[in-house]
Amino acid sequence: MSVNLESHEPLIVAFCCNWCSYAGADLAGTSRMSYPTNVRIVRVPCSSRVNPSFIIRAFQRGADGVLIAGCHPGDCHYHSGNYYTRRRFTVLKRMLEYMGIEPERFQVRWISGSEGAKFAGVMNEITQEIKALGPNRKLRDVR
Amino acid sequence: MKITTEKINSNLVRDVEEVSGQKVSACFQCGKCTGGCPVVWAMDIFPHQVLRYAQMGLIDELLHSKTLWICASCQTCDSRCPREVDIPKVIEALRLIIMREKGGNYLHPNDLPARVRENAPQQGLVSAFRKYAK
Amino acid sequence: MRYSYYPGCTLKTKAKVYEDTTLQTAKALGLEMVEVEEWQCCGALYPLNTEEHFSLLAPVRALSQAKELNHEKMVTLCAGCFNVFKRTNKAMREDGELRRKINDYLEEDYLGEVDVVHYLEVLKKDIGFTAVAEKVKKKLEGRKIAPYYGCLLLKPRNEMDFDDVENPTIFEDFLSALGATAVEYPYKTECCGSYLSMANEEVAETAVGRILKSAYKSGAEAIMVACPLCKYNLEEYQKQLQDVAGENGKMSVLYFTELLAEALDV
Amino acid sequence: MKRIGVFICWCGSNIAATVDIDKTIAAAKQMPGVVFADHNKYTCSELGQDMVKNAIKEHQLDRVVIGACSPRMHENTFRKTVEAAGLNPYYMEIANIREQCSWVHKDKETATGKAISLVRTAVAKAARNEALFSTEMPIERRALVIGGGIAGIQAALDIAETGFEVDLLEKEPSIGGRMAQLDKTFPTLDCSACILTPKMVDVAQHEKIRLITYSEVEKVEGYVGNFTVTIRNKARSVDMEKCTGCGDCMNKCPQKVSSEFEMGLAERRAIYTPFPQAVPNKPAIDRATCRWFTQEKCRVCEKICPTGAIDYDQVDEFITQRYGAIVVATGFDTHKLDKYGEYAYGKHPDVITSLEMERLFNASGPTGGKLLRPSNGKPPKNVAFIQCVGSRDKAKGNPYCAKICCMYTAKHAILLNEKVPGSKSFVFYIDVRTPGKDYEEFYNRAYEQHNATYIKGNVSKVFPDGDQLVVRSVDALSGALVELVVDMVVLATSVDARSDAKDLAQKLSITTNAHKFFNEAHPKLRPVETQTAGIFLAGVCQGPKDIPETVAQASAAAVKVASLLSKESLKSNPTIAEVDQKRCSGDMSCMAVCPYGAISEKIIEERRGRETVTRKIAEVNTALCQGCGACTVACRPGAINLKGFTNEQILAEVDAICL
Repeated sequence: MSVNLESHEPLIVAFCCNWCSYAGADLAGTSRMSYPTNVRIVRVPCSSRVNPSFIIRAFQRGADGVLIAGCHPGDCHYHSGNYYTRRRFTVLKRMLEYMGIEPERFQVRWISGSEGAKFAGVMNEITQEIKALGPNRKLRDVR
Repeated sequence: MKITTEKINSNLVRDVEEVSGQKVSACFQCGKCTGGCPVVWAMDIFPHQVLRYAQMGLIDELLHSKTLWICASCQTCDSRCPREVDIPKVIEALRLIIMREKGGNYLHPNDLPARVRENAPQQGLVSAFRKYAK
Repeated sequence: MRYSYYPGCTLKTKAKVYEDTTLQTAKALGLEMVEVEEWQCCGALYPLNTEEHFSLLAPVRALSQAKELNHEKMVTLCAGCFNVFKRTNKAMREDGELRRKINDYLEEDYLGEVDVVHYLEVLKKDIGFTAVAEKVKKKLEGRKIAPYYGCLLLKPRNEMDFDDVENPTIFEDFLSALGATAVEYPYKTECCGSYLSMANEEVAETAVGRILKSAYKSGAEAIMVACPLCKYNLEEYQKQLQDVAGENGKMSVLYFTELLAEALDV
Repeated sequence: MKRIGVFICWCGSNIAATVDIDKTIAAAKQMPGVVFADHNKYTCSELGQDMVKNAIKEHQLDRVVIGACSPRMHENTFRKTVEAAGLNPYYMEIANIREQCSWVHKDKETATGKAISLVRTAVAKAARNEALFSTEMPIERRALVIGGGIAGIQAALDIAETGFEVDLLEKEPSIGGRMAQLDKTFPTLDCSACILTPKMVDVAQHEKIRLITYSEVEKVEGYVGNFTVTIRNKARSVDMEKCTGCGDCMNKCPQKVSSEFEMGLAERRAIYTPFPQAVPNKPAIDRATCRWFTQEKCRVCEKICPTGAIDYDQVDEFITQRYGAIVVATGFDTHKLDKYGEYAYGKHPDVITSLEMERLFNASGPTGGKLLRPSNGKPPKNVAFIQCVGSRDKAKGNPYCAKICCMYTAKHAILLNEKVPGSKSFVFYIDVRTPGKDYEEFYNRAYEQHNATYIKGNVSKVFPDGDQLVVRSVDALSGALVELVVDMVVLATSVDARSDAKDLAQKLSITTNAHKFFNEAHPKLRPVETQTAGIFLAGVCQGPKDIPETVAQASAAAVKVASLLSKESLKSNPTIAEVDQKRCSGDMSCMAVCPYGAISEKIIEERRGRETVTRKIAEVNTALCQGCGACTVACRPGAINLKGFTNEQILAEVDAICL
């Protein structure tokens, strides 16, 4: 498979919690900020709803990067959900690295509902980082 | 002096912003810079006016101003600026525009009085030539 | 305690007394100052534009030399040098692009490993003014001194991180450790005109005049400085004092290290 | 196979300008399960909703996807739409093609591609949506108001007037808040205390209001209609039942302390009420300064008290109470001036803040209402007012405008001129902002009739000169330098959120903006609600505002509370966790992560072959579960799922995105 690195447009799946990061994404829109189209958001009630299997599935199906975005630690709408997120995904990240997935491909960020600019910034940053890595081939299903 | 769309949209404003790394549009003309400037009385265009002139594209007027050579870069203004505009950097950018032209130097070694040349500390001489000559 | 030491051009010539008193007092306080090898002029001014990165090469080289000496901190004295080094170091730590550009010209990468400190900070933080006070042999009692900070030690506010920009107190605390009285006057952080004394003398003279007169009216007998250029300016335009102090009015201008040397009796 | 209908909204040009609607519809028609796709200018309008309803009937749709604005905007609207057409409301999914597509992208081709992908994702999810049903939950018909300033007082009175019980919580020994500290109010110059104190008395006397002073919120649990709040009742060291409020103790207490109410311009005693008209008018002992508590001697108040009300052994008590709704009205702090050394505040006594100026004007203040210079007790002739101290300053203070300073400074200029005949004021401003009924006219009076000179220039430096102050600035309009010698300098100090706002926000599960002001649910359409149902906002804790706006917001919050409490019961959120009994292994990992204690053990009987065995499984309390889903990930056998956000739905979304 030959891939032209320059023209490769990565696909990034972002799991955003409804209360903070999804609201932050909406605010980025309301404020007419701009970021690349590479990111697709899946709305979940809380970042703690994201099962590690969802991430693996995304990589298997060809996503080049996965982001989990939740409320800042201490600000979780459900008090403590994002602490679980943090713990779970530190472990997952190490496993993914062990499997040869570059650490930049899987990121966890905290973005509040009032951080529209931060949301747009993170989207720009992550898209760039993942673009630089080229397509994810490690976990992709053979199809 | 007249403000026109051509002046406001001129590339010179962008040059100043690029060389200085400062956004002149951030200034809301509160005048705190001018109020605290220790050498403002010797200036023909006051620090807040420098920003206003720049916003309005009156760059030519600024390039002929005494102010550029009076500013001592003491940074009192930017340490108080509520809009985080580093005015000494804007003034330095204007100075550089002039000095990069042939014959744009403001100070030549021969201009210095003998007294100054002998007594002044190196720190002062080096500073002056870095500010006033290319 | 051992420190790397960057003297700078002026301290080797016009401000020799500044260096001498520094080295004498440091010794008396048990500090070892190891001069950075092959240092060059720091450039005297930090560049205020986005295009002159390469004037930072000289200070970065000196910092890099200091790093090889393996001391945590590099001490400077001249306020100009201190300003340039502190800001250069901060930029090297925080600005990746600059770091890359500059390091292209160095044999070994410099990443901001050395801490740049002023001698006064060493006295305040590493030794402690209380400990300095204990070493004082000749208390400067009754001496009324006007602390004059100038600009370069303090500003820009968020880069120098030396003391409160508007109401600094380190000079006052230092003076009281020596037993002297610090005079309060409104011009202690007002610019002396800096390099304007080279090419716009009348402007510098007026600026200096305000400082001198204000200090004099507040009862000061001397002004304490940490910058050779401040000292030059304040001494050069003493005739400004005539209005308030009569024809022969004079105000001595002293480096803080001169006062320290006197108090430690070295 | 499901029969899915897709409706793409133009939102005028908001979506249609960036997303090719026809292409999107054409693509949607190819998606699995989609039997109908159409578009509409404004789907949320009545016409648009009717179109959806008609299509559902005409094409026998059983799932609906609407490509429109964020579900945070119109999810409820469209759920009601499909419900009206006979579908379960949870059969509807929204593809967010406005906030997360057309508004953030510029290139029409790539934006259209993304919009199609978003619609496909929503279709994939909708195909797996199941009918969900709410249950009814009873409501605790009583409200808590946190903060006893004018916002809290007004909210409490208005709620009480609708017949519901209200607890009004105040952390200080008396209610009254900031408004009690003010002298006159703009633009009418009526005396602040004269209009506030009758309301304070009304609160104290209202049979539906319980006043809980010297108390703070410790913990908040539960959810709309059923909050359980633990309140820390701080030890007052005075028995409220026995105390008659005679005040003898305060007169005899030997320990003088700087008065917070007087902004440090006067002293109070260690046993004190903050001000004479306090409600309740019963003192508290400030244990940090009381001689008995700090040095174990004195006990003068105990000896003097005629009713034996002093009780040094009191301890903090915790009250736990249930509420259906909460109003947050915690007010503001004034900006700290430690970064503004250039104004010599704290270095010279004649440089004061605007709130200190209020006390100097006030008849019950430290000078008895005579305006006198703190340094020498003489009336000032020339006073400089510096606006925007700590406001509109992104470098050292708050980037926002504090909104009230222009008006109260105009008031100060007028009052100064009235109190000290012949005096002059100099107001240094960046911009003068006077939107509000009769506000501009009030500001005009200051310079037309009351000797105020307005100077467009931010003051750069204030320094003492003899017994006066020099103020340096520029008049930006004339381009002249300004150097004034004045007797006093008044700093129009900015308005900050309370320093502990973040803590309270965490306790309440509400959010704050970057400056720690509590966030409203929608800046325009839901200004008094928070994102957490049942919690409402009033006053400056939500953002800087003046008294009329504060009172209006408090009354609005009260109506929201009353309309909530007037219901018999509430519909619960059906998107909660559900246990698959067969798969549950009973290891209870889910229980450990549940933040609401909504999961408990349950013993069930099962047939295993011929035997009946008992085993332990997890059970979700549907009233307590809030639907975060943390349990679903903790569950090893995957037996617990989140309705509305099931594993199957989310995986289908992921698959659709990666197609």
